[in-house]
Amino acid sequence: MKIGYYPGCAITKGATSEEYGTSVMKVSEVIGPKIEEIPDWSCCGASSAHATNHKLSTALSVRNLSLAEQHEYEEILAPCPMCSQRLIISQKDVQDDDVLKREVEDAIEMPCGTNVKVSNYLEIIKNYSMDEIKQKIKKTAKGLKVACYYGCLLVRPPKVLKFDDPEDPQSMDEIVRAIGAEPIDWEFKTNCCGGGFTLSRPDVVVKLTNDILEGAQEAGAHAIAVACPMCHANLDMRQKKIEKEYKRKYDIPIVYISELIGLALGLGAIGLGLDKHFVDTKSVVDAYT
Amino acid sequence: MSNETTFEPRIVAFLCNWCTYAGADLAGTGRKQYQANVRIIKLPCTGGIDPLFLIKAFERGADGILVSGCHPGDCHYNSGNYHARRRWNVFKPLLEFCGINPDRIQFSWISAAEGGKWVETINSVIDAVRVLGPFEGYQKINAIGPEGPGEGFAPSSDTTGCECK
Amino acid sequence: MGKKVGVFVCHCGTNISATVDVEKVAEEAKKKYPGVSYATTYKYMCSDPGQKLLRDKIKEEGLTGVVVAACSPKMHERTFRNAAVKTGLNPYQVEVSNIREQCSWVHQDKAVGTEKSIDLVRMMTEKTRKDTSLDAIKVPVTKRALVIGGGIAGIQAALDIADGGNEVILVEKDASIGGHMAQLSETFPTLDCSQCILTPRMVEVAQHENIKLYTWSQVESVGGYIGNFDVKIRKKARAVDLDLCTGCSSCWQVCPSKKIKSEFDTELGNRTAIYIPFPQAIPSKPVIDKEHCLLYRDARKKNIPPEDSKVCRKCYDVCPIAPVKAIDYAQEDEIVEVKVGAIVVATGYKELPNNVYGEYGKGKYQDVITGLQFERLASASGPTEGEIRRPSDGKEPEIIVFIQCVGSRDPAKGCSYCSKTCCMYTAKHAMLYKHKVHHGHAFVFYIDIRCAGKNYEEFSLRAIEEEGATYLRGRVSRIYKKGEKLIVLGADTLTGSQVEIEADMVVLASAMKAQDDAEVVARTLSIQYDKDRFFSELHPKLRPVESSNAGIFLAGACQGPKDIPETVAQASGAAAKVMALLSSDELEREPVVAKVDRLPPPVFSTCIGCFYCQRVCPYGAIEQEDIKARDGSVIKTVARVNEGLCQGCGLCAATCRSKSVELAGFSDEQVYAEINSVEFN
Amino acid sequence: MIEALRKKAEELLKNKTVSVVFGYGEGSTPERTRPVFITKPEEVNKLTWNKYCVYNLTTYLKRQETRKLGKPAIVVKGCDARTLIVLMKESQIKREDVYILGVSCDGVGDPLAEKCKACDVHTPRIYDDLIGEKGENKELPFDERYAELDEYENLSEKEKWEFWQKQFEKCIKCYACSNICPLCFCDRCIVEKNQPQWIDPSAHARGNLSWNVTRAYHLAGRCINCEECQRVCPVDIPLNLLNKKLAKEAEKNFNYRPGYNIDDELAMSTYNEKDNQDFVR
Repeated sequence: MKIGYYPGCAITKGATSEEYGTSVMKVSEVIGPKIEEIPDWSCCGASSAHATNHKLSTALSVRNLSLAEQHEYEEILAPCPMCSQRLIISQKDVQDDDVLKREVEDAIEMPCGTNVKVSNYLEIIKNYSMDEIKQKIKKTAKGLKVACYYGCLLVRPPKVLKFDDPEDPQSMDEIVRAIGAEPIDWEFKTNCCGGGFTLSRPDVVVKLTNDILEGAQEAGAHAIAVACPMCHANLDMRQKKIEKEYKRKYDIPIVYISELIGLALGLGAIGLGLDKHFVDTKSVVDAYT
Repeated sequence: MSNETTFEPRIVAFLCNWCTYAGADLAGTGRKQYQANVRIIKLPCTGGIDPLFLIKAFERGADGILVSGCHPGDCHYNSGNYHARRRWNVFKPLLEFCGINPDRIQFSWISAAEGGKWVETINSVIDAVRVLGPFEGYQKINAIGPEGPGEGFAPSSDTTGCECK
Repeated sequence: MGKKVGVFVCHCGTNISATVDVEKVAEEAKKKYPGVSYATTYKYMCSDPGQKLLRDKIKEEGLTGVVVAACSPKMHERTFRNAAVKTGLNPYQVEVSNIREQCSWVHQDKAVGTEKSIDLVRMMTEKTRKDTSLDAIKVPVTKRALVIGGGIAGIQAALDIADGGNEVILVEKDASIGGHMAQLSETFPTLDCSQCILTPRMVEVAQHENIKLYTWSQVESVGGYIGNFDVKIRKKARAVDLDLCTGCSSCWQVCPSKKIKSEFDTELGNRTAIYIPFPQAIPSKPVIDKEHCLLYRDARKKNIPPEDSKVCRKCYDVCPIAPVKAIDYAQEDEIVEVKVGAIVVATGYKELPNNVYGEYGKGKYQDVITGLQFERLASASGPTEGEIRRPSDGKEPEIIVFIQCVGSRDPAKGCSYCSKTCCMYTAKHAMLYKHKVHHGHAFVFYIDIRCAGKNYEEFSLRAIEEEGATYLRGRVSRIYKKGEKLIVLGADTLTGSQVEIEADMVVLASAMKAQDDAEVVARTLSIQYDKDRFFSELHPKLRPVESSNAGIFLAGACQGPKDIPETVAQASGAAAKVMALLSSDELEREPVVAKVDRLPPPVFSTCIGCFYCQRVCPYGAIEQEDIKARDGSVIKTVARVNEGLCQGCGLCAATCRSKSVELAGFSDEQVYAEINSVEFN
Repeated sequence: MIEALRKKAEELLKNKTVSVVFGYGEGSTPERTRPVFITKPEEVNKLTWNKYCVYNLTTYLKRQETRKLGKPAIVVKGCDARTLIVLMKESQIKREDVYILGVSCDGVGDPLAEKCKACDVHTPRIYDDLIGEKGENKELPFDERYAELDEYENLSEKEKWEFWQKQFEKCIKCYACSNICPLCFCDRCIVEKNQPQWIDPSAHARGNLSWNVTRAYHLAGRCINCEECQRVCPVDIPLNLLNKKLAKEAEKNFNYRPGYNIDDELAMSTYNEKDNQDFVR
């Protein structure tokens, strides 16, 4: 089976979170499944588009689904949860609304891609690669306490996404356990990081991210694992500012789950992009033996 | 038979006493308007509806039939509608196999509280049959009988055998 | 001789005549329908003069059948039939054609309505021509009632019926009667102590000469029908002989298993393995919890009879009864068979457990408790002797948050309904809390405050105005633990702001749900239940205590969420119904029952004895009958309907391939005539 | 096999286990067989067994004339044995009142009967004695067993109607179909009921649809597709197509095959709360 890879604007080459994309690609080369970038993909219609024009954002999103179906992909991996959520919701919207479907088809000049399955990164790893991880693991991060932070987009809205338990998701915890690290039980797995307000209301973001960092630290986390470029940016990039504002030292590395897997597979830290983070990730890299 | 200009479908509805008949009453109490093309026959339970009743209704000129009773689990007699559902599960495909359009014989669960659903359902059955047109096939066979065209009402003594009273 | 049918078309004021030309309907009937010898219209057929007209014309015209074209038969079929009886006409020769609910009210066009009415009246006339006279079936009544469930509903019903001079059998599945009400601290809106008002009634039950009490028992099966139910009750082995035991308490004092979570104390307190649920239990005699008792555990492990285990026999040893001890490890379940004439179902409700909401911690926070748990905390007989203390560390909570509608009004959690009692008990909780923790602060999150009831509104206002509880209109989105505190995140929709409260304890006003085994009970009793598994009343307004199965009545929260006053009222209502039923020696039932044909020899019956009818009958009303020759040899075995059991659904008739079974009132001839006369205009 | 059959029959008659043996005998030509009812041990040589034994002898269990002969031993193929199971479930015979001489069968008819094409009861599933080798009854896939229907199910609605009308028009209401059917055992058939007369019994097209549809429906969840109705129909109406269609629906919807397992509840006398209701509004 071929899986189409949809990087989206945040993690594609040269983008702010390209280390997520890079590490996803590198990990997939080792443990599969085989992924191929969907040719000519476009914006998923997130952020400005879906806030201002429903039809436009739906058309943008569905265009990618249609492209994927044209290239005969049965499943799409969209590692950025903003993208996977937009793709899934748009697909449902056109499935449920014939009028919208026709309008979108007029706009994109293709039949709507209503059949292709859209998966986030955790889903792909869980469904295809858990055994591979166990077989190909080279190093384990024994003793590394990881707070798995899912954020809001991976599991919500649960009625549409139907992925994991929206109040207490476990899929990332399972992956962390598979690479020999220790997922901790903590309270903020699905709390909001303030994503949407990152530019308009940084004060809100700072408060919300502080709650998350504080929760992780109190639960004894050595690192926070994420699967979302937005979460990563807010927790990693703003950590210094938060520390200053709340007069509290965190110094908690924020790492992508794909980077954690990569390290376990013996891939180089720099190749995985662990040098590109604001908070030093050395402690995480060193935890692998 | 059918009027050349406008065809008005003739629907016979077999309703259970406890749910759908009461639901149809509720539609009335709420003055919910619907098309008048239906004649209702009340029976205690859908479980008591013999497929012969439906065949007879077609013989007597019905263009479509609706059978409706309590939702599963709500049967006044506990399991009547479950048994009925079994029957229709084989009887409906049999009629379809013989070339009767599925829209001419329809089933629904309508509770005593669902006056609105009764109106929607009966209207849509009538509309569906209106699209299909008169059940000419059956009317043709009826016309072959020795008593001439089977259409219309004949005093019951002619058709129910001898009246030994 | 053919039947002489009279047709009476009702105007119903203008309800019918406005959209149906009633005169024309009557005219058509008279002119065209075979067998119609008289037809007329009248303004109000159901009125006294209307009924008189009916009676007079039956006599004058010598009518042998009647069709009244009027409102739904559900309204006045009985009225017209009763009127006919007075003239000597059999009531089942009277039929109602529904031209109001199913014609005049739903079709505007007068021409259309008139045509349809003509058809409807004709169909009913044809049916009437095939009507046969039927006699009501008389069945004797067993003057004894069964009450299932020993909560306040069951207690009230049992006492009322017993006071009326009838025998009552009260069955309770737990070791003591009392139900949820025994667990409550104080009751709204008067704040009187729940146990203080309940326990005297419990004692009354125990001492009433007309009441036979079976605790630790369950109804196993119910057969029969109104007036004559056959009930099997399973008395579960309690390992204690109730006749010998005096309830001296020696055994539970010596029991070494002391750390078993008490169900009565909502797991906030402990009990022993041999125990009475609470001090005022009725009967005040213990039961052994075989799950936890060391002896039974040992016996299970070694696969030996419990009486052979030697692990711990402290309760037996200490039992002062002689010569035979009251403790009997070998006791087995016993099945008791009783006959009763009526049944009251009062099986109560279940509280939604606190592990349903992920956002409230899914039950992992000890200090997030349910309303019922708070009742135990606030109860003087509870695990904290009435002091409000946190389950986790025993500290007094200084900030407490109450959340209403947890489960209720939330279709996502399976309860779309309002649990009705929570607004009131939350107000009560806030008050009790303030009475006990003077410096504390109570917050209440609510969607709406629904306190409709006598003195209820005043009561809830008291919580706000006098006791100073802070009511916030909004939902709580999240509870999480931070150190020793519970952080409660919510919305205050009146100010449009986010609220974050550092609370010490959270109380969830959890929904009242149907009992887990409600479906099983419903099936055992052959009664209906609704989408939420609460038992259905026969009519939501006019028959609120009758179930769908005649002779079985409903009381209390098994029919839907209710508070105590409502429960007691319904229980007394059910009791009144039971007493009315038991007051007569014989019952009359609608003769709408099935009958298998019988013919002269050599056929005897067209029934061939395939017994499909027996298999489909929901009531076990079909029996096998051997038709025997003179020498006693069986000629054929055929079906026979037990009229007492038959409820008249007609399943058998529709299943019978040779149509050897017919349903009286809906006979083959009648249905045929009705279908055969469908004629559209 | 014939020898074994005759020997067994002789033994049963001699030791009075049964008073009659229902079996197949030589017909007027080699391609024909006819039913024989043997009551004397010395007559067992009349019994035969060959590929022309297409009939389902269980139909004689319902007839007064043959019932009078006393407890029978009956020769049944695997398919016929399924009828026996249905008859037992429907209280028409008791297990102890019939001695079952099962024959293993590779198919009958020349050319091979339609019913044998997807046979998965070469060895009867119930018998007292088995004549012939015990073979394996490999269950065939659902689609294969009902493949005969595909052609007709794929017709358009209009074609279906016309096809069946053409067939039913031929019906002369001779009731051979119900007379031969071992499961049409009512003392009074519904078509004989005249108060009221649900089905017009006279030999003209009116009422033919009612009759043929009702006959088939009354066999729903019961018919084991022995094809006897179709075989005896003097005007060649493919009656078994209707029966088979119902068998298919019963198996698809209720996972039930009549006469297959004696412990199965009769399909049309029971229900499952999860029965299909896609067609219900």
